[in-house]
Amino acid sequence: MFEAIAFYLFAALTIVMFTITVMTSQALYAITAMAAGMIFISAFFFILGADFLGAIQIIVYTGAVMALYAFGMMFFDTTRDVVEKRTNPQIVFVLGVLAAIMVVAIFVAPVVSNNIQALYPIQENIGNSQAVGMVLFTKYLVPFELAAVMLLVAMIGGIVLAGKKMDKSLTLMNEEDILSMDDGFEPQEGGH
Amino acid sequence: MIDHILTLLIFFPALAAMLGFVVANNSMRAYGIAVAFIEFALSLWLWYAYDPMVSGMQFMESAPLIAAFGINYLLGVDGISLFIIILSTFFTLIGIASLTETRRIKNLIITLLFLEMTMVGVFAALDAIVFYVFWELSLVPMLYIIGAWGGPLRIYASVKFFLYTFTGSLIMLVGMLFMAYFYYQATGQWSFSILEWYRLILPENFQLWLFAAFFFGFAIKVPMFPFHTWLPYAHGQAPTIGSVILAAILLKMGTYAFVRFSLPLFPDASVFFMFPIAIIAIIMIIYTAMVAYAQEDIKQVVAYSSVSHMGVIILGTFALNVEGVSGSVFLMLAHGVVSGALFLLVGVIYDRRHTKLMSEFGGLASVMPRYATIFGIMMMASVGLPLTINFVGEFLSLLGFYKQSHMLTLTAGVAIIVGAIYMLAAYKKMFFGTVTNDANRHLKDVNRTELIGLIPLVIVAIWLGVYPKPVLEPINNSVESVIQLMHDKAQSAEAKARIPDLSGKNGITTMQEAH
Amino acid sequence: MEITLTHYLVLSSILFAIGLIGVMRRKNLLMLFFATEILLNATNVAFAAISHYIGDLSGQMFAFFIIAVAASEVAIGLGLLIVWYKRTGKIDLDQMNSMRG
Amino acid sequence: MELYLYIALFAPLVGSLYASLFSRSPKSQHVGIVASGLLFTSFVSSAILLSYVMGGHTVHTEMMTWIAAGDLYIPFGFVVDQVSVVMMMVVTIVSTVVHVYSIGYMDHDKGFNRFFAWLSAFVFSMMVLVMSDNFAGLFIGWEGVGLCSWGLIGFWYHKESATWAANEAFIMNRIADLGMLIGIFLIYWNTGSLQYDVVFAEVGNLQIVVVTWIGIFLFIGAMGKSAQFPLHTWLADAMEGPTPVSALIHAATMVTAGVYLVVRANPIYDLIPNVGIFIASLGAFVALFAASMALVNRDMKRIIAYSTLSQLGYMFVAAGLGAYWVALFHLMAHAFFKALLFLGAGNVMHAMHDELDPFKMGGLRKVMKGTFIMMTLASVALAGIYPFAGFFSKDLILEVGFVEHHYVIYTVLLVTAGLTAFYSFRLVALIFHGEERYKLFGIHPHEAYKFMLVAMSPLLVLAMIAGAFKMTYFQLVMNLLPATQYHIHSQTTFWIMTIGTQLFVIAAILFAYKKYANSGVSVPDGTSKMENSFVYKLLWNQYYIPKIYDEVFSKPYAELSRIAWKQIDLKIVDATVDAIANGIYKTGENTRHIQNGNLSSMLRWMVVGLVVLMTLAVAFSVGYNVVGA
Amino acid sequence: MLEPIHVSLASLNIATLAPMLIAIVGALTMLVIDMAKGGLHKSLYVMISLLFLLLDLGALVDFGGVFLKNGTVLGFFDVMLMDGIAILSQIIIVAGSMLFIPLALTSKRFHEYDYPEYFALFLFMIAGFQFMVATDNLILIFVGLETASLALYTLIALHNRSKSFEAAVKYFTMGALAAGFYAFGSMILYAISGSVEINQIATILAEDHYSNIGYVLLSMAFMIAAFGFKLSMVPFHTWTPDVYEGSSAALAGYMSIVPKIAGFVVAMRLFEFLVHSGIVWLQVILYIGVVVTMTASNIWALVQTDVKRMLAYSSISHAGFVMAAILIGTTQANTGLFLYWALFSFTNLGAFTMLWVNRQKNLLPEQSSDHPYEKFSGMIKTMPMGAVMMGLFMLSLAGVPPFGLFWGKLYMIGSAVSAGYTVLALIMALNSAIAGYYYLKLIVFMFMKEPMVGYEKFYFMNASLSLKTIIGIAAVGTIFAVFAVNPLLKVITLFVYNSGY
Repeated sequence: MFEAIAFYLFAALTIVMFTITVMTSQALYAITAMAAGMIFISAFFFILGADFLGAIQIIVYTGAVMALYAFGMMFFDTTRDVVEKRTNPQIVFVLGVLAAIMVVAIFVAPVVSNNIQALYPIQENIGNSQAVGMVLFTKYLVPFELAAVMLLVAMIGGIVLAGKKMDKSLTLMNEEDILSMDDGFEPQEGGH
Repeated sequence: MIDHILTLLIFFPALAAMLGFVVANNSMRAYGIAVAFIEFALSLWLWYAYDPMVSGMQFMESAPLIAAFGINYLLGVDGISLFIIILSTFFTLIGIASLTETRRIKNLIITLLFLEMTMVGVFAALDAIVFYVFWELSLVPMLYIIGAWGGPLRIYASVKFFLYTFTGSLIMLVGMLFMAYFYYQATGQWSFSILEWYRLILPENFQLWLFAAFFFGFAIKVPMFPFHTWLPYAHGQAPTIGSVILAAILLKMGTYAFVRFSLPLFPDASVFFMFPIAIIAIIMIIYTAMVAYAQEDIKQVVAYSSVSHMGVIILGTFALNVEGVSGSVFLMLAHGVVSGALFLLVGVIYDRRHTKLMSEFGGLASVMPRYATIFGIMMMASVGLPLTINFVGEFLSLLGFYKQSHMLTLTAGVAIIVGAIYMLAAYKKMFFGTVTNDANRHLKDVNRTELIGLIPLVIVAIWLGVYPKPVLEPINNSVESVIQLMHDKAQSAEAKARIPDLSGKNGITTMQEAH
Repeated sequence: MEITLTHYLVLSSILFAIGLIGVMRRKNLLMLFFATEILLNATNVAFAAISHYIGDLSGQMFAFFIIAVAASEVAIGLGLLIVWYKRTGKIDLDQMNSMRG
Repeated sequence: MELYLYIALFAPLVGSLYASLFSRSPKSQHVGIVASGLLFTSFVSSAILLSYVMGGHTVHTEMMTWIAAGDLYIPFGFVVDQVSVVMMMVVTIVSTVVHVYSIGYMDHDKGFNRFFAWLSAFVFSMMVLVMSDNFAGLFIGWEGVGLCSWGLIGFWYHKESATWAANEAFIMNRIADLGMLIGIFLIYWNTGSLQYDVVFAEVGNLQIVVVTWIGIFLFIGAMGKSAQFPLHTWLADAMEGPTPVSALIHAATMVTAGVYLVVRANPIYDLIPNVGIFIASLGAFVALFAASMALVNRDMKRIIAYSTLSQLGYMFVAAGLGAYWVALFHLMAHAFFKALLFLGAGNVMHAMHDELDPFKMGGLRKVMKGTFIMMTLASVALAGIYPFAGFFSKDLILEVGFVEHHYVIYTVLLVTAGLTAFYSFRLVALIFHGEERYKLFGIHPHEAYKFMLVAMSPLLVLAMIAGAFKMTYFQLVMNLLPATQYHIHSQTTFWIMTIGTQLFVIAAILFAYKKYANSGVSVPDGTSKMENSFVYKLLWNQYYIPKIYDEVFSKPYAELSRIAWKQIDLKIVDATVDAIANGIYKTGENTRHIQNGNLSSMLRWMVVGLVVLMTLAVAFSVGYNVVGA
Repeated sequence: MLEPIHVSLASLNIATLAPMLIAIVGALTMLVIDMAKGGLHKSLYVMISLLFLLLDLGALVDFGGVFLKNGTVLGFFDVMLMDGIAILSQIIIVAGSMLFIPLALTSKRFHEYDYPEYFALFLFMIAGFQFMVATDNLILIFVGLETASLALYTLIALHNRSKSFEAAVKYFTMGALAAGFYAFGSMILYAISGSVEINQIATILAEDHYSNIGYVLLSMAFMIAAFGFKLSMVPFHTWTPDVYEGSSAALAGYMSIVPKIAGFVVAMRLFEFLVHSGIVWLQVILYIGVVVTMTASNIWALVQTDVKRMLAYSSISHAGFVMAAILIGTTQANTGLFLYWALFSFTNLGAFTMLWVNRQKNLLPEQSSDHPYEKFSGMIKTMPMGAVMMGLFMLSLAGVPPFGLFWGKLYMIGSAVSAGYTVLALIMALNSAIAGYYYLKLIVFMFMKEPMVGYEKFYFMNASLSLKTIIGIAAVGTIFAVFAVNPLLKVITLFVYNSGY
């Protein structure tokens, strides 16, 4: 019963929050609702016993991602009302609703399967984080390491793109201009 | 060397063309003539070494190319292809020798030599894919020749030429793949060898579809009505050399392919489609002859006349008996010689006046008597006068088809009337009457360069009209084996009846036995 | 009233649809990125739920990696937006139409 | 004997090639002499062959293979037998005469050498035609004479009318040649050969319907060459050529090839008397038809041409009724006097500076005595007055008609005989008698060269005495042709008929003289009552047939051609192809805005794609569950 | 309490990671070098990249030998899957990268090559692709895909023109949406099978007799959308022309080859078992998708005025053509896919390199894009070799024999025919014909028109020895492809067949 109440409550809350996120024209509202929605989602994770995931959700999403977005908002000066030219809003909603209906139409039928076996069963006696750790560092070691690489890529990419060097474009400059430039433009040592 | 003479024949011009990049511009023509001459001599040697009594493939060469997919580098000639190869080398030689083009001659000659490679390749190939490779590749040099040296509409014409034929041959390619697949199903091995395919006996409904697929490729190339409209543009815009090669050789690829592929592979379908195709052929003959009559441009007249004559060739091919098919193969050569010569002749006058409109001329017979004489001879050959090369082919083609249908042959025979009408009318407009246009008053008669090209053609046109035996005999022998193969393979009673059985005759070997 | 997997799946799809609407509707790139986050979050909910209902950890793993991916995307996405913004002073996608046809 | 055969055959070819070597040089007398000499050689060889054949032998030789494909075997084979040798004689005699004559006639022509090249080539083709031992060889000659005829009619190519006539002749002949070709095909597929001997041996075993078709198609070929109705118009127009050409080709030799064909193919026609009747009827019709047009014509050469046509009709009557030897006999006799007539006309033309209207002549007998005598005698022969050649051959045809009980044909031919006499002597009278109307035009006529007259004299002799050889000839050809003697059984009837005919003809001649030989000939100027009569106009306009052909065939053909090109080829066939290409291109143009570069719409397209996929997924899974597969 | 897990090192098969690790180590090496001493010339990084890629390739070839001897190798708890198609595709990926990376050695300076990070990211991207193809775990596929994509977005943007930013942003945004699709699709698969490994999913679904058909189809809808984006199927293709236009020609060429082959392999793993399961829906959808992709992109390519955009659409069309292999699903077809792509990479390499060679930095006043057709007009007169080369590549792309792509087309159409997809084979053939037009258009401009004043100096603007060498390699590969086809076919068939595809 508690579970049901919690589910419906948080479901309603996330839906509302995310709806605000996509519908509002106030960037500030959007990001706030977004952050709230993220936190509410972590509530589902806790309800479902995925404690580790819930924690990650709050830390990564609400902490890191939202912080980045907030930074971005300030950088782009979008704290005011966002003016967006709406083109064919009906199509957007029709498509969205259609998508939802289609998916739901399939999902209302319960999954029937006799062959689903938990390959990495959740054991009741141990904590979720430990279990996750076990799987993560055995079976999912390679994806995990690759995720690290991915984050490195993201980091490098983010830094490179946002770096000062991008302000000038060798791609567009004439050869003469490049040569006449002082060598200070050459990649500076360890400058990231 | 004789073992690899076909490879030599195919790749010698290409190799020479590559080397030609080094040759200086002003010496290029001499180089081209030399190469073409050597090639022609080689092809004559091929003829010399060819045994006319053997009906099967000779000088066969085989090397694996894509063995995993059954594609082999398989070459060989029989009486059907031998002479078309010689015609190709002959016309390349004549074309280069009588070349009057001066713009970027180096590129032109290199292109021509590449074109020669593809032409010889098409006729020597016995593997469908090798055949297809050369078949398609021949479009490229021609595209360049038309597009770079042609008239004002050259780009439209060349692109139309390329895309039209390209489309058709892609459908044909699907057909070829189907054939190979059938072979695979039957034997568990992939093969694109035509000779291997000959051994397949296909169910009739498959034959019909495959026939149709091949038909598209061939018909557009021939070109058969209603796929012919690229031809007038191509001819109209092409430089003389382009038209000559196009008419003399490239069009023959289509008709040759009918004999090489459609007939022996699909005997039942050939019989089934005989009448529809004959009707198309008749439309080609009469309708295009009428269109030719209405032309104002002498080159277009010759172009449409080509289509008209190709109709007779098609008709002969689908006579499905030795007389008709031999005749049509012979007519391929004949038409090559005659239409090639006519295009050369048109080129002569175009070089002088830079116009091809017949209304610009008149009374040329008195200004350029030699030119008028040669033109007259070639015109009469085109009209199909006995003792000229065309007659033998036309006579045999029509004779052959008469066996199949009286009424249709009677209708097709109108060719000899309508052909005379447009040709004589054009000749009259060009050569008869008095000189009314002052620009024509002091035209020079054909010069030596042009005669070098024209005289051999006149000689051939008459020689083979009077004494076709050296050519007709090997053709006949090879055609007999094709017909016998068709008869043996035919399943339906109608096909059995329509394709004569030659097994009683001496010296007939079927294609299978020959290999 | 028991909450079954279907409930979660339906919720997930509704959230996903909201995300889709956002993706289609937003012209401001930053806010468009919000919508893509919603898409991934919607999936995460479903993954966690499935994981829970069939008692298998793989779903949670997937969700975990999705979060990682989402975080990386933000970094690159914002980086791109910054250079774009530096160049044009706008982050409205209607301004991005130098290539078409 | 084969040597003589080859000499007879190839001497003209050598002459032609020799002449063509000089075709671009200015006039050189030796060309004419050499060509004539070679022709004479050919004539001598033919004569030797004739004597050989008269000894009861024939020469049959095969020079080489021409076409061999499948079962078809066509050699260059030649046969000199009783029929072909007669033709050879006719051809070589007339052509030798014409060659010699032409040396004088073409004296001032720039194309002298070219003329001999063509003329000898023609003789060669004609020899091939008559000597060939198979239908294909015949066809070679058949087409060859057509070609030479084209070249010679259009010899003065600067004249529009000449070239037009040349093309007309060629094309009309081609129409008939198609029939001939089909006939050959029929023969081949039914007998397996084209050799005369094989075919004629085999033809009896064929179904009669097949033989009928063979006969019809071959006759269609003959109709073109021999200018039978409805393919007759080219012959009159062919008079645009130089007159020796008209004499040789369009009177004596080529136009009779059709008759020769029917005679040669007599084993075929013997089997199909119905076709024979048709041939005879058509012949009779043409005889009358052509004669009627000759009545009013004002062109000297055309009158003679119509007369030729009319006489060809006679020959076909004989051939059609199975009297092949009679046809061939008339062919021979006709060749002599008609060639003579033409050559005489040529002299007149020379004298009159190419004037052709006899109404502008008159009284020429004073200055052209030789020509006058020759033409008069030739006309007498043509009219069939005893004892000239025409009497023997033409009367015989009348008798054949009578004996075979074809009285209608007989009557027609009889009337025609009268008409023939009338128009022949109308011409003679207008040219040579009466007042000298030419003076009005300031012309000073003169007689032709002596040697030309000398050259013509053999023809004159033959025209006069050929009838005497009737029995020799009959003995000769009866080896090959059905040896039916056509005798009217009752002596009385025979005499009545013969004398009656003679009287009738003489009456016609006298009438013509009376009307046109006196000095007061009224030159038709379109005012007289007669000229405005319907019949006159009909005849004057050649029954409007050329006009009808022009309106019904030529113009519509040109128009149809134009439509085929402009409307069908360009606007339908080609446009369809272009439309497909353009359609594809236009589709691209019209849909490229999907790629409008706007990120938002790109994203929407992705969602659209997804939704479509999902919709299909749902639809399918519902269907799947319903069907329960 | 949690049991300790004993893992033996041998069972991990660390070697399966070796190829990717080499690439990652290479990238890290470059970062370290840059850290130690900045301002080094790009040629150093190019060569280092080449060296590591060479090692990578060596490792893969070695693996190929192992595979042929021992069959598929699994590693790391069966996450790594080194089967034939994984090895093949990695070889194509690495070899393709090796051919493209020297394109950085232009004679002009471009912004991205002044970054050592560019090369590091390049290698990371390759590693990402390698991971993507060398597993059947949806998670690793996802992470690998994202690694590669994120690196690629950055590489595009580093070209540093507003068009390249625009391209990167568009690509990124659509990629994010596609990632959402992928995640959602995987989720549904997970829901019905409880597994995220394609093999197991296949097994479980088969055991269930596809009773959750709706779920399966829905997941496939999402997956097709996701991979449709990656493989640029219509209507998920819209990024392609813009991104190609915005990126440097070298990178555009790269994008037309390498990411696609990775996508194909995953699509093959994912869809193949469903194609064979007899689910008509998938066949229908793929059929429609293939045909629409081929045809529509061809038609749009017709109307392009810029060669690069034309090539972009053409590469969409080629991708559609190759997608047919997945629909057909026979060994022959899958072999054809790899063969086609190997040959395609050579030709496309040549074509894009030619564009790269005549890239000019500043547009002329009347010039609307980097590579309008007019730029090439009359090239035969001013730069004959260049024109011949470009013509060659165009002919090959058009499928004119005997040039490279013809053999690919032949084999693909052949596989369609032998699998009974006759109509598809015809459509493929006809599409090649339509495609002929736009390739021909360039040839027409090069060979048949007069040179435009002002353009001639651009033809070889950017050429350097290494670029010319690459063009030469591409040309040789294109012309003499026929001799390579047989060995290629044999090897590929062996690999593909033994992988069970």
